[in-house]
Amino acid sequence: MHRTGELYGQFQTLEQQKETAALGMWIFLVTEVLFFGGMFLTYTINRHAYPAAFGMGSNTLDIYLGGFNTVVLILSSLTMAMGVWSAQVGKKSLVTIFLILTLILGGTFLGVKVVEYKQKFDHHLIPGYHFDISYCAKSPTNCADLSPAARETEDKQLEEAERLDPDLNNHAQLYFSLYFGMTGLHALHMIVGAGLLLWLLKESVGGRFGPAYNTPVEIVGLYWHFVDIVWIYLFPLLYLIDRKAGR
Amino acid sequence: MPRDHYLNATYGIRSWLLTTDHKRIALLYLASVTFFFFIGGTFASLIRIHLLTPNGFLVTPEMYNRLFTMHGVAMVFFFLIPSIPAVLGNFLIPIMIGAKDLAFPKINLLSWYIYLIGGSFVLYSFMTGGLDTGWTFYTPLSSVYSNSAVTPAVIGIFINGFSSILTGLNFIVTVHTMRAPGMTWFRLPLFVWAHYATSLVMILGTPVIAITLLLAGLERMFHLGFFNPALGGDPILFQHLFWFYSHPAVYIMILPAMGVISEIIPTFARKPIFGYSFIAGSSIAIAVIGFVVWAHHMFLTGEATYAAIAFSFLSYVVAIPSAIKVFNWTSTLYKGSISYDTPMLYALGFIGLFLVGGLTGLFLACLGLDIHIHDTYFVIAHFHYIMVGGAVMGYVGGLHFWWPKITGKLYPEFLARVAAVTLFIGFNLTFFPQFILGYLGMPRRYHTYPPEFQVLNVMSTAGSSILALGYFLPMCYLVWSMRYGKIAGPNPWPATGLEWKTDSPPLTENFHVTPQVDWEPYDFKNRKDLGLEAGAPLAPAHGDD
Amino acid sequence: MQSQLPLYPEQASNFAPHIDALMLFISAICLFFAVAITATVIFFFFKYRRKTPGEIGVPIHGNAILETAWIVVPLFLAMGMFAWGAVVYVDFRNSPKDTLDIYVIGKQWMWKVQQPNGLREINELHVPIGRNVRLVMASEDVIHDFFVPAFRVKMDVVPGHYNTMWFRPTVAGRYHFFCAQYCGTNHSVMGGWVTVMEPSDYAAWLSGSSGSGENPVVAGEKLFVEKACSTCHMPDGKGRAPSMNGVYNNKVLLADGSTVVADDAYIRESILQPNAKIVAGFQPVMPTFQGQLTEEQILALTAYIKSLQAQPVPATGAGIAPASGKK
Amino acid sequence: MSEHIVSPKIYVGIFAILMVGTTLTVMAAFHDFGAFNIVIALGIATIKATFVVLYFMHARYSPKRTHLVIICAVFWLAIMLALTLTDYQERPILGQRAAPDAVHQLPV
Repeated sequence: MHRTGELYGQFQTLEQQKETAALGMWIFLVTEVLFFGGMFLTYTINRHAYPAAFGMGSNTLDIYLGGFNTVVLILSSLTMAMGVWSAQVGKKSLVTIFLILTLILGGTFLGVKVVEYKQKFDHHLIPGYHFDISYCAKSPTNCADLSPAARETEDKQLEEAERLDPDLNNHAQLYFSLYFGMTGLHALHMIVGAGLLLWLLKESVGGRFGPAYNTPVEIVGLYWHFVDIVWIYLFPLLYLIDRKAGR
Repeated sequence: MPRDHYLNATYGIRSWLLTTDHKRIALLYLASVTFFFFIGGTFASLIRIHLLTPNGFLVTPEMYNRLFTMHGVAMVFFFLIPSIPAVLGNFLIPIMIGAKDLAFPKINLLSWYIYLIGGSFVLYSFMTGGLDTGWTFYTPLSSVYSNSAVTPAVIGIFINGFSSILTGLNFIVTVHTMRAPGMTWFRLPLFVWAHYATSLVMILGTPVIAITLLLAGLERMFHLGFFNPALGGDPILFQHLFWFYSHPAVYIMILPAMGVISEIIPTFARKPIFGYSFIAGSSIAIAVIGFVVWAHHMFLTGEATYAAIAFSFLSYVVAIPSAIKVFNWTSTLYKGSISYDTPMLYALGFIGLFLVGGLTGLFLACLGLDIHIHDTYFVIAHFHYIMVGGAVMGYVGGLHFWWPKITGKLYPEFLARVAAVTLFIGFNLTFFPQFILGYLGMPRRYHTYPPEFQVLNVMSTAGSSILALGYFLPMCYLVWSMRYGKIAGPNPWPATGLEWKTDSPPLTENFHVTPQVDWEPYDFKNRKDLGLEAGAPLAPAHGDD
Repeated sequence: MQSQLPLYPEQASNFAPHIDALMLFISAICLFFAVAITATVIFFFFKYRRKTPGEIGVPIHGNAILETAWIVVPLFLAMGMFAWGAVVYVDFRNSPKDTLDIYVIGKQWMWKVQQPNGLREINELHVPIGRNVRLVMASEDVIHDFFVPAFRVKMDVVPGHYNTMWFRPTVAGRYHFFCAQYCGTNHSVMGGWVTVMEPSDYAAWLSGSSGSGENPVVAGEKLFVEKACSTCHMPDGKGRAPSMNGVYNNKVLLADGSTVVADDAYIRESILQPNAKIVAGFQPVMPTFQGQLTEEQILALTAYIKSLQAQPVPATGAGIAPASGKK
Repeated sequence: MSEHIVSPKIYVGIFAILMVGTTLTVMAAFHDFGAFNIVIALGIATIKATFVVLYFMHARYSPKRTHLVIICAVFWLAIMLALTLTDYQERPILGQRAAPDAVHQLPV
């Protein structure tokens, strides 16, 4: 296909091209909704069946890190939206700055995620043959990163959950399978988004995006906000299942 | 033949493998789905030969289970789903709406590569241990108990899903934003309507099968428990997720074929299609209602009775739009000027076979009757009538109909008619006995069977050899015609669509100038440019200008 | 091999005539439409064949009345099929009260059957004519499906759940049964024979060969003591757990105020996940028996508890709910 | 489609709303509302998501077609969740699954 300036050959006008690209991204996001939807369904049914195991599993997550990440991601959505605005009004250097900010915030999110994953790995909470929900209770020395107070509450919860759910280990494993499945898939989307941001950044440094042509910024923005929305649901569903006793 | 067209625009293997021309991508797809069709077809022949005797003389049970599983996987995911949309749809939709290409040509090419990668994984699984879970991958058999190469197959189908999603996405966006001036929604060919509906199913359903198979694959690889009751999971949940896609996927296969038939019938009856808006609307209705019937595959899993009743009811509702189409096609023939060209033979064959397939769907949707015929050969016969009798007849018929447009050459008419009739007869001989087998109680996926079922099985195998011939024949003469066929000219039938207003084969840009549409679809009466008038001598239809 | 080609299998249960009638009803409607449409297509095909090369058809665009007709009429017919089918299905899914319960366990690739008196069969099932037989089915591995074509019944056998199905045999004879849900390598040989006998023959057969298997009630009673259930579930209701007397198929009042019927599934759950539903007035002290009992042992315990149905119910500490709920 | 430019003030306002929503979610999670904890959490999440879609993603200023696409996504997700759950209302999963007879025994 030949290409004149920013217009691809199959289109008649830039307007048509932009509309088409936006519609394409929206429809792609629909498929993403259903993609995550399958996991949400699995989550719903299992959480309903095994409330104790899910509450117990959820309480092992660090609510501060989760909350921090929520703020970071929403902030990155704001900077992304500001990036789009800067392109629309023609402040080309601002575009670059906002894209860099978004990228940094996205990177922060992923970094925190790595810290969280690492801790779960150390605590034998990665689903598979070595999964053991009572690992920390059994060998506290290996979970030295938990404060004694935190460990004590965890042990108490574990005891209670085991009383309520005799097959706790398997059911907690289901929770963690879903936790890693859902957050992992979300993180994968973040990584893809970060890649797209890098590409935007490269183009933006070249001064490509302005009032006349900003479709890519807008499209990547849509994607980035969608990833944000997924997290808006994941945070309460995974971190806040059973915090009501003030845990 | 025109001097410049998409086939000779550029040369060399690179110009094909890196093309973004929707027509060339369609041909790439044509080659690859044909490849999978022959793989799947070979498995099918082996299955039928094996079932000649009750005691299973040809292959071991392990091998037999692999044969029917791989037949299903190759045919469903790598032939039927991409066949009409990715070949004919890809080739025709931009031309039919007067566009230069699809909205996202590079994504179109990407979808073909994704298909190839997915296909390679599946072929790898076939060659390294095969696959013996049934194409439905029911857990915990697939995720825990099977000893075959499930993981690569699941990965392959997961990857292939994205090919389907991207194709659907491309079509929907294209239909929305790329239509030529004057091409309003209700001037769109019904083929485009059908593909629009198909694309809806593709984008809304495919992600769910992708995530489901991903979960099943992860479960198998890492000893997780989503669907394994021993670890607290629920095998029935897998079936819900699986059929949420796989039932609508049936409509991915049949809707495009219905679109093809809706093009062929008015062309060869030379009159407007009866009830255009009803046919268009019923395509959308099928796509939407098709999403709320999936649990009729699960009536006997211990499904909640109320849920079963609701799903049975909805399954009957989804039969109505299909009935509308059949009635409208039949009525289109009334007072037509019907010719006996090959595509028309396929279209009429389609109506007959789809009728049987659709009506036997009513048996299976019936809760009481499903108790007996569920998971028997009745089901096999039913869905082969839809899939092979419907979708494949539509595909082969469509290939004949647009072959002159794709290649610029005509196929040998007589041989083609012989092949069409052979297919029809062979098909009925193969699959009709299976309805009776099913009602007699022969369960599906059986390597051996009680001797009282032998007569019908022999009939079925005999029919399948005729059927095989019916597929082999077009394969030969179509390839032959690419070189030796008569020159077709832009509009050999003649037909009314925009695709017939351009050269055969078309230019890379499809049209010399952007077309302006000022006629209604399937209107023969007011289209002087077609050169048709009662009594007037016709420009030679199969001419060689 | 049969000399002639039958179109349907023998009718040997109460469901068979119903389902065959349903089949005929739907077939008749479908045949009518199939023939009518095919005949019309063929008639038009020849009647309106192209006479001159340039001829075009009469431009008819549609007809609203016709369209309405062929939406409404098939819809009504379809609703007829749906309604009749639903009636048969609901009947099939809800077994009558006094059934002869036979336990069926599917595993790759055989069927284990246990008669009420404990007699075990493999890939064989004996049932008497005229009794409502209920199969209580469990799987030890993957999903199977118990299918008796002559009875026109089948039901998936799903691991982790009980599925039940019922039928009333009507004609003596031997009939095939199959596994209808693909279950792996030897799926096609996972079947056997159902023998339908006169009730007197059935009784004789049961007693004649009952020495070979232990009566599940006896086995259950033994287990009840062996696994120390009897130390808490004392018959007089004075133990730490409710008495089992009369509890089977009765309502049980739970700690959260709701009631539940103590059927096979509830008993199974209470053994495997004792704390999922706590009976009102008791502490959740029972350990789980998950993994410690085979499916057969659970069935035996259930049979034993069932046998206590007629035992006197103690005034306090009973498992069954008092006539008026306390809450 | 004439481009509508959303002012940064609105963006910052939306951000503030999202922050308030997040805080409310966390606070609500530490109180016992019984079955309503999950309803509140999802309710707030949905409100937040709606703001993101409408303003950050400019859906409010987009053509009707975009609205249709969004409605489709929500609708199909609802179909999948709701219709699957109809099956689970009567039959809890796994070990807890009641026998089919339970249909008659459900409290009406």
